[in-house]
Amino acid sequence: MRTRTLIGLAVAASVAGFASAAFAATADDYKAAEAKADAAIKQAHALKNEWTTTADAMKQAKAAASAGKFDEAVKHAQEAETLANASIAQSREQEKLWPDAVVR
Amino acid sequence: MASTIRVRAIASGDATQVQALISHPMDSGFVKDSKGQLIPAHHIDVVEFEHNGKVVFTCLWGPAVSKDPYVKFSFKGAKKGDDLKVSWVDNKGQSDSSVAKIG
Amino acid sequence: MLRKLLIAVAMVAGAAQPLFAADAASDPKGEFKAFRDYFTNRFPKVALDDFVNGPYSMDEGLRKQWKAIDEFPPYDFAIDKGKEMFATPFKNGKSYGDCFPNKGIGVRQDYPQFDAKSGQVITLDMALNNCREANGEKPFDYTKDDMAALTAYMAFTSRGKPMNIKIPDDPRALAAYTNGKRYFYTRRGQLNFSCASCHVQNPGNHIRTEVLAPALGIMNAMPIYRSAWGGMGTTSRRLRTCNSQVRGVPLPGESEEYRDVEYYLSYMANGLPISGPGTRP
Amino acid sequence: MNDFSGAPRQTRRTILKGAVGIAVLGLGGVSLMTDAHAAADAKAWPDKAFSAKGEADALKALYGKTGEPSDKVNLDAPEIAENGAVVPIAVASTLPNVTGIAILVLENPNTLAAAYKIPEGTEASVASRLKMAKTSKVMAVVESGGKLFTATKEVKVTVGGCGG
Repeated sequence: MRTRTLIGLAVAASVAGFASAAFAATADDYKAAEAKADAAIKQAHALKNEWTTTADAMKQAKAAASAGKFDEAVKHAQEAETLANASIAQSREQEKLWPDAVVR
Repeated sequence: MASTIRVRAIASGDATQVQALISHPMDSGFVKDSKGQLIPAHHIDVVEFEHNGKVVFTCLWGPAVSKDPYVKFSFKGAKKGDDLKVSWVDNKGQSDSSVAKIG
Repeated sequence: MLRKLLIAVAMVAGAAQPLFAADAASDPKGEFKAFRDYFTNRFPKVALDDFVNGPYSMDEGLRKQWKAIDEFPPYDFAIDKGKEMFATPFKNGKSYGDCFPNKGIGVRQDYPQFDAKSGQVITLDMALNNCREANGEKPFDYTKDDMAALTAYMAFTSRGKPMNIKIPDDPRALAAYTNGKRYFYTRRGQLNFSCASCHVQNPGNHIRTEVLAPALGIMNAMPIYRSAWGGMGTTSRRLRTCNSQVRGVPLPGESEEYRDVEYYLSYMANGLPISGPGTRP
Repeated sequence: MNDFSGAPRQTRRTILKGAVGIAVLGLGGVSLMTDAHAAADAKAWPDKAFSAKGEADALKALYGKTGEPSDKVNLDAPEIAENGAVVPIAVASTLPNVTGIAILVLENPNTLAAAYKIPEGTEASVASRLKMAKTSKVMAVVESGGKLFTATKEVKVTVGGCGG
C-alpha cells in the first residue's frame, strides 16, 4: 500500500543520520547555525507547514547550547534547518500537486 | 454543582434494568501528566444501588475501570415509580449519591 | 539527503495520482456529486446516512463496541453542561439563544456559513465565541471543555437534521471553499500526508492502530468524546490532532484553514444527518 | 462466605476509627450491605485483592479459592479493542445461586479490574467498561453456590489504556 511505503520512507529519512560536525564547535558556530535554522523555520511557519520534528530538533539544539555542548547544539540546529527546508520544499511541491488529488 | 451520577432505571415486567454513568477521572496511578509527574491513583472504590432499604447491587472498582465509569445490571422486585438510590465513594474519601425514579 | 528523499517521495506521490486536468478552479456542484459517488461506489454496502458514523460504518467489531458505549455515552455529561450553559444568561441578561435563529435549537446543520459582512466562513464554534464577545463575555478556548459542551448540546438538538451548507453567489465564498479544498488535499507534515491520504484514499483501513473514518460526513459527528483524549473535543481539536499525527505543527483553533476545510467537508456532506455529539476511539 | 473484608485496609481503618471499626470488622461483609444508613462505604473495598498480581492471588484474596472453567459463564468482550482506555466487557451466567462476578485482566499491572456483589433477586449479568494496558486474556469469574467458575477470552489492544 502506498501510504505504508510513504511512512516507511519518511521515517527512514528522519532516522537517517545527519552529517555531524566533525570539529569542536564554539558558541559562535552555534549562533550561526541557529540563525540559519531560525530563518528556515520562519519561512516554514509563513507557509503554515512547520514539522513537529523541526521544533523538537530546535529544542534539543537550544538545550545542548545552554549546557555548553556546542558540537551537539550545532548538529541539532543543522538538523532543524534541514527539516525546515524539507517542509518548505514540500509546500512548494504541493502548491502545484494538490489539484491532482481532488476527487472529481 | 450538577450530580456526578446519571441513572436510567426501567421496569419491564418483573425485572428492572439499571444503567448508570458516573463522572469521575478514574486515574489509574500509572499515567504521567505533561510535566512527567505520575498522576496519583484516584478512583471510585465502591458503588451501591439500593431499593426499598435493600442493597440490590454493589460494584467494587479498581483503577482499571474506565474514566466516567458505566455499569448495567438488572434486578427483580421493583416497580415503576419506585426510588433507586445510588451512592459512590472513592479512594480519596469523596462521595456522591443520587435518587432516581424507576421508569 | 533527507530533503532529496522527501522530494522523491513527493514526486512519486504526485506521479501516482490520476492525471486529470489539474487546476484549482472549483465547481462545488460537480465536486459534490463526484465526492459522493466516490464513497458510495467504494463502499456499496454502507448506507449513505451511515457514513456520518465514521469508522463504525466500516468495521463490524468497532461497531459493536460503539453500540455498547452508545447505550449510555460519556458525552451525556457534556450535553447536560451545554444545556445548562445555554439556559444561564450572560451578565447583561442576554443568552446564547439570542444570537441564533430559533434560539439556537436545531440549527447546527446550518453551520459553517459564509458571512458576507466579514467575508469569511463562520463556524458554529466561532459564532458562539462571537456571541460571547458581543455580550461582553470572554471567548472560550476553541478545543475542548466549555466550547465542546455548548456545541455538543447544539448538535444534540439538531440530531438527524440534514446538513445544509450554502455557498452563496459571492467570489469570496467560492474562494473560501477552494481554500478548504486546497487544505484538504495538500500533503503536509514530515509523514507527507494530506487529510485525503487518510480519509479519502484509505477509509476503513488501519493506520498504525486506528480505523480511518471516511471523509464523507466526517463533520456531522462533531464534537466528539474520544477515548484517546479521555474527553470531549471540538472540530478544531480533532484537526489539530490530525496535524500532529502526521508530524505537522497544528494551527491555532478555528484558523482560517480549519474553518475553510470544515466548510468544504460540510458542503460535501449536505443532506447527511447530524449525528453529533459522537464517540470515537 | 465472600471474603470481601479486605483485611489490611480494614486494619488501617480500625486504627483510625477505634472500636467502631472493630465492630464493623466483626460483622463481616454481608452485614455492611444492610447498614442502616446504607451508602457506599469504602470499608467494603478489598484492597488486597485489587493489589494482587496474577489471577491466582487475586482470586484467593477476593474469594479465598480458585476457579474452574465453565461454559455456563458467558464473557462478551471485543476481539480487538477500539481503544484500551474503554473496553466494553459484559459477563452473564446461567449458573444457579450466583453471589458474585469478577473481571480480571491478566496482563494489567493489577489483575483484578472489578468485582460485583450479586444479592438474591439480582440477575447474574453485568456490563461495564474497563481499561486494558495491552493485549491480554480477560477472565470472567462467577461465584455460584460457593464455587468459582471462569471463562477466558483474549482481547487485542493496539492502543493501551494506561498511556497518556
